[in-house]
Amino acid sequence: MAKKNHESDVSFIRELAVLLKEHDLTELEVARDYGENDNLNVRVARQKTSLPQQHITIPQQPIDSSEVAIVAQKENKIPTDPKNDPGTITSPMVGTVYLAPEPGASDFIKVGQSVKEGDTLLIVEAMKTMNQIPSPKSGKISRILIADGNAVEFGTPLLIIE
Amino acid sequence: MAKKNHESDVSFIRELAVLLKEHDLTELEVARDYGENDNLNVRVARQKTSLPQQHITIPQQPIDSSEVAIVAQKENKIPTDPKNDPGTITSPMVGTVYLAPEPGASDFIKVGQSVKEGDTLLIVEAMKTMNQIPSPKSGKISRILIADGNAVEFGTPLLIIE
Amino acid sequence: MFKKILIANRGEIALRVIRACKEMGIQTVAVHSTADTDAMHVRMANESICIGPPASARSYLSIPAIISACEITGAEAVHPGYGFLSENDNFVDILDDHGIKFIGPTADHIRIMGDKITAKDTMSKLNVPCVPGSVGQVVDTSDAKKVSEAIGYPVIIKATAGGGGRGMKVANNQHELSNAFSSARSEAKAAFGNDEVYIEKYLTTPRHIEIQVFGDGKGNAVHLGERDCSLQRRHQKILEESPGPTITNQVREKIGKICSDAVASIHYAGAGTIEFLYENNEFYFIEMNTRLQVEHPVTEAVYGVDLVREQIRVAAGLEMSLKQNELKPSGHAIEARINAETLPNFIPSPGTITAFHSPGGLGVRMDSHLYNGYTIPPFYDSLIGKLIVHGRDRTEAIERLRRSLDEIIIDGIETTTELFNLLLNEPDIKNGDYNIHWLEEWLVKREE
Amino acid sequence: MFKKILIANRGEIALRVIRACKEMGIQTVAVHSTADTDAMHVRMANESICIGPPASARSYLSIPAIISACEITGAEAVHPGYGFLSENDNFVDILDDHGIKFIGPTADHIRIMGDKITAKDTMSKLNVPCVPGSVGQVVDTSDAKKVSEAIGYPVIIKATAGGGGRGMKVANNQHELSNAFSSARSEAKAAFGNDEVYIEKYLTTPRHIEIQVFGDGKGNAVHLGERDCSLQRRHQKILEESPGPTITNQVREKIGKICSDAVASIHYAGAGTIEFLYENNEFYFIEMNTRLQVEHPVTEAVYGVDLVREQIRVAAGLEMSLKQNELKPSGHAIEARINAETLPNFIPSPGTITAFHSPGGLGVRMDSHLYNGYTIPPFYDSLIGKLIVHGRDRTEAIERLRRSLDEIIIDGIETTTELFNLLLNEPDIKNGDYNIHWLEEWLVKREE
Repeated sequence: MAKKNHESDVSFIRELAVLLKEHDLTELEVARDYGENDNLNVRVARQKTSLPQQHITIPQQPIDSSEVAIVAQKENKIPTDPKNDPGTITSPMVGTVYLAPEPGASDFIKVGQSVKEGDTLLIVEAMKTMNQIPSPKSGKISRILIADGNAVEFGTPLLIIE
Repeated sequence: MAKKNHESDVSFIRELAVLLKEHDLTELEVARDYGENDNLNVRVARQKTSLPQQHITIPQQPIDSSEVAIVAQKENKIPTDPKNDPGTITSPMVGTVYLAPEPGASDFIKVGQSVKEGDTLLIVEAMKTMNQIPSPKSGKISRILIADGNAVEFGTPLLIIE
Repeated sequence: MFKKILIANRGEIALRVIRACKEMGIQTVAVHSTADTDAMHVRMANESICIGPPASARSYLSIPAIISACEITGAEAVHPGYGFLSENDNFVDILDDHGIKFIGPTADHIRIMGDKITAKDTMSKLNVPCVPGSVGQVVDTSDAKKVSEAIGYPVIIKATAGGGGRGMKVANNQHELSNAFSSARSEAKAAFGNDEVYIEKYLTTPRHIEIQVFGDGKGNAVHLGERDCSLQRRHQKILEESPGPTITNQVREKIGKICSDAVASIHYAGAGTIEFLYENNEFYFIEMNTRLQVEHPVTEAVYGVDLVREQIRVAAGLEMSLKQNELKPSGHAIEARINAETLPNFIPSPGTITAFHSPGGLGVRMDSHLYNGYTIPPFYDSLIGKLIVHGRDRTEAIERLRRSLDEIIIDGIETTTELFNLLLNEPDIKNGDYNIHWLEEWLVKREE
Repeated sequence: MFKKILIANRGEIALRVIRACKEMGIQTVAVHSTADTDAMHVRMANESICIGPPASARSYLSIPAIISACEITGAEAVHPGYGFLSENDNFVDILDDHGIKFIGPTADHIRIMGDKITAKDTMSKLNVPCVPGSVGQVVDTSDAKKVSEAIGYPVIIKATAGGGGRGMKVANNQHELSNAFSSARSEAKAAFGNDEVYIEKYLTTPRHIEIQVFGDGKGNAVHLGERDCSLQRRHQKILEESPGPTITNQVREKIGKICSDAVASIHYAGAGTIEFLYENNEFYFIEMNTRLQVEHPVTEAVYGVDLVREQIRVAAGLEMSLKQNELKPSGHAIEARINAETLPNFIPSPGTITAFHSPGGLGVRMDSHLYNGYTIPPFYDSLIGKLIVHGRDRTEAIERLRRSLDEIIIDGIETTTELFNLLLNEPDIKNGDYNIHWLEEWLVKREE
């Protein structure tokens, strides 16, 4: 009985250790009651080490052009992190995004719309050149993550195709 | 029964130790209640290290005088760490140790000898002054940690009285 | 040249001296208290000796412990840094008795300059301009009134044995005098066990200007211009610069020559600083510090010299390598003293450094004994680093200070780094328009 | 003055430029690849833009990406640093087309100096001493023999389009010539797709001496003395110093004036370096680098100037603040390039920095983008820091380099720091007695 407990305890703790490492945590505290009143208390801590991003002073000057808002503040503009979504289409270049082929025209795509591989999704303007961005796959547009006229970096999530 | 528990406990702890090392942890705390209300408390910690001692280059030049060997290398000269022994008498000053009242005389103390509080144990010479170091308590000399003529720092362990 | 020097100090100045010794091929001995076992100066020295418990009185101020450490390591000379035993004439006498060289002036020079009245008398005879005041101590109120009327109000009553602002009282007019006089005396008695006081003209908005001098002990001396150290809080300097924003070349040459002539004529040896109050284009001698100053790197930057190397050279009997006609100030330097203190009240903040990153690049010098993981003990001075910048002119130096302050990372404790960011945004600081009261007034204003 | 500058580079040089911009009150835009998201230049800039994947060709060398980054951030000027697009005339043309200022010389000057034959012709006409050699390319063996006999053996055959040592062959005499000639051609063809070669006198034990010049683009130029960069491994400089150990004031003034006159007469704008081989007191032009050099801090230390600030000033149309009669060298400076490489074979050692501690104190400048916890990506140059020391003379600089090398802590990766400790113990290095072959010969000797 004790032996068996040990084994399962050790394997439980091992999993905690793996969690700790995987998620770069510094501390994990678990209180587990087995039996009638199952009870689990967990404390998870993660300590910033050495030189965390926020310690370097980046004097974020107010950026005057609304175009570049995304550059500095993209985390704030995007509701949840789309980087992990497998359907996310990212910008293949630095530039300015246009959702429509020309001013006044209707957008290439809308949320909920189905697209086929090769369909133009939007335009990224770079060096005065309008680069049509084709859909890499067929599917349905589930989210559009940028607004018309936004500046985008290489790798900025543009939209999600399910 | 107790014996058996010990064995399994030791193996449990050994496994924890392995876990600690494997996963680069710095702390692991487990409280395990067996019985009716099985209970397991675990705290796992992993600390990033910054600038460990050994990384600062201390160019240890060979020290020419044998007198000062203890200054730089005391760890090597003392068999086990006497700092933790409650009976250790440490040097109250920087200076040179003499075990005998004068050259050619016999030493104040020997290993195995009993001393009374206030008995002179040895002399520390500082600024040409011979400072007789009295025993702070009565007991038996169990170890002498320095040799005649050794240089000592403040706090250098001199001898152990049991 | 010495083969081995013992550094009777800790912190950044011990590190400063060790660096100079390493560059000169001299072996170093660090002494330390039990609280400083892991300190940087201990790590950087060739040898180290624990000399006592944390309390300075029983370690860094313990003359027997330090002499004894010299004897067992065979150190031929002692560099005292600043503070601790650096201006202790008794220490110098004892070192002399033991045949160990003190890297600094003679015990006599320390004694003369350590007594405020003797110092002023000496300087006055050497043509150094002094604050008008009483000749020697003032014993009673009627005497005090006579003196005060002669030199003109406001006046300040100071303890002969004083320092650090204790035992000092200002009287703006005759009516305030007798109260000020008696309270200065009783404060002096309480603080120093000595109620001797003297009276001086009180300057209302002076700057603190000090002249760096250096003598070879044989009758030759040079000056290395001035430092403006007017930004002070409770008589503690916070930021120093050279050249002084209001000092012209002509003024510098004149007062500089007075100072170097004075120390030359008394055969002063080594580095010294003659401190003045400066108001309405007049200098008034305050005191002479017979040692290296905290802010010496400002002068080193502007004059391109190594003052510690020079101290060691002269102490070893070599010729002074500084020549007045080769000492030309170049550009502008500023030092910001970074303390382990919590703003706004400057409460000491000892603790463990969880992250440390030094600023770098052109014109930036960082003198600090910090390292990642170091624990600042609570027993000593809160100075943890000096950031010294040098630029071609004052504006460039200010901008360089600003950008390098931005680069510093000291985590785990509170520091005064942010204070300098605030100061550099003040028009008065940008314009160099400040005096010895400016910082305290500014701090009060900020609290309101 | 520019309000915002984009830095089209990474690593220590991007940081160097950002520091200068901050000191001038100019906003900065960092560009970076996905591998450099956590890089110091990204953290220190006011804004940052990810311009592409790790491969330089698609990020730091991608002209469309960088132009586009300028457009969306509104950067008015681009500082190219060194390497990458710093000597790409096409990039400069495109920036011109987009109304963005390139902080550097004109596209034409880059083009002229980028082609070895045109560069030599140009310099030769401007009285800059050149290596005797063929007039233009040499097409066949008989032509090669004629040229070689005229200038005297040994000779070297080089690819017109070459660089980095490829397509270079030495012939010590007539018998070796035809083999060397044909193998140089085929190597040139393979390496550069162009088999044009030319022939020059081969110097056996020259030093690499380069002259720092600076022009205002309007016909004025100055020189800032020389750097001796003879310590090279595979044409990569390892340690640079100024003044050159063998260069007298007279020699400096003479070659300096030739160089500043040359760049003045072509209306060169900004920083440039004219590289020479130096043997038997004669200079032989190698090439002109139309950009900031890695080793520029050595010159900054000796002349007390900020070359990056000056580049930005001149690019913005301001007057050059450097004046020849005010540029006096002072003291001696040495730079040690610290690479993330494993000795003895200089194999790149990327990885995560587990501890980083910068050296400090008097006369020490550290230019490094490292920080504690930073991961050096494997995609780029292995230069991770430059340690520059300045002393009153060469001996002081060497001792300062030695002690500051001791203070550096870079853990988690292998670095070349130890190499310099070994070098500083070599009598030849102490005496300044080395040439461009010294280091490679020394490395071979050590392996035996």
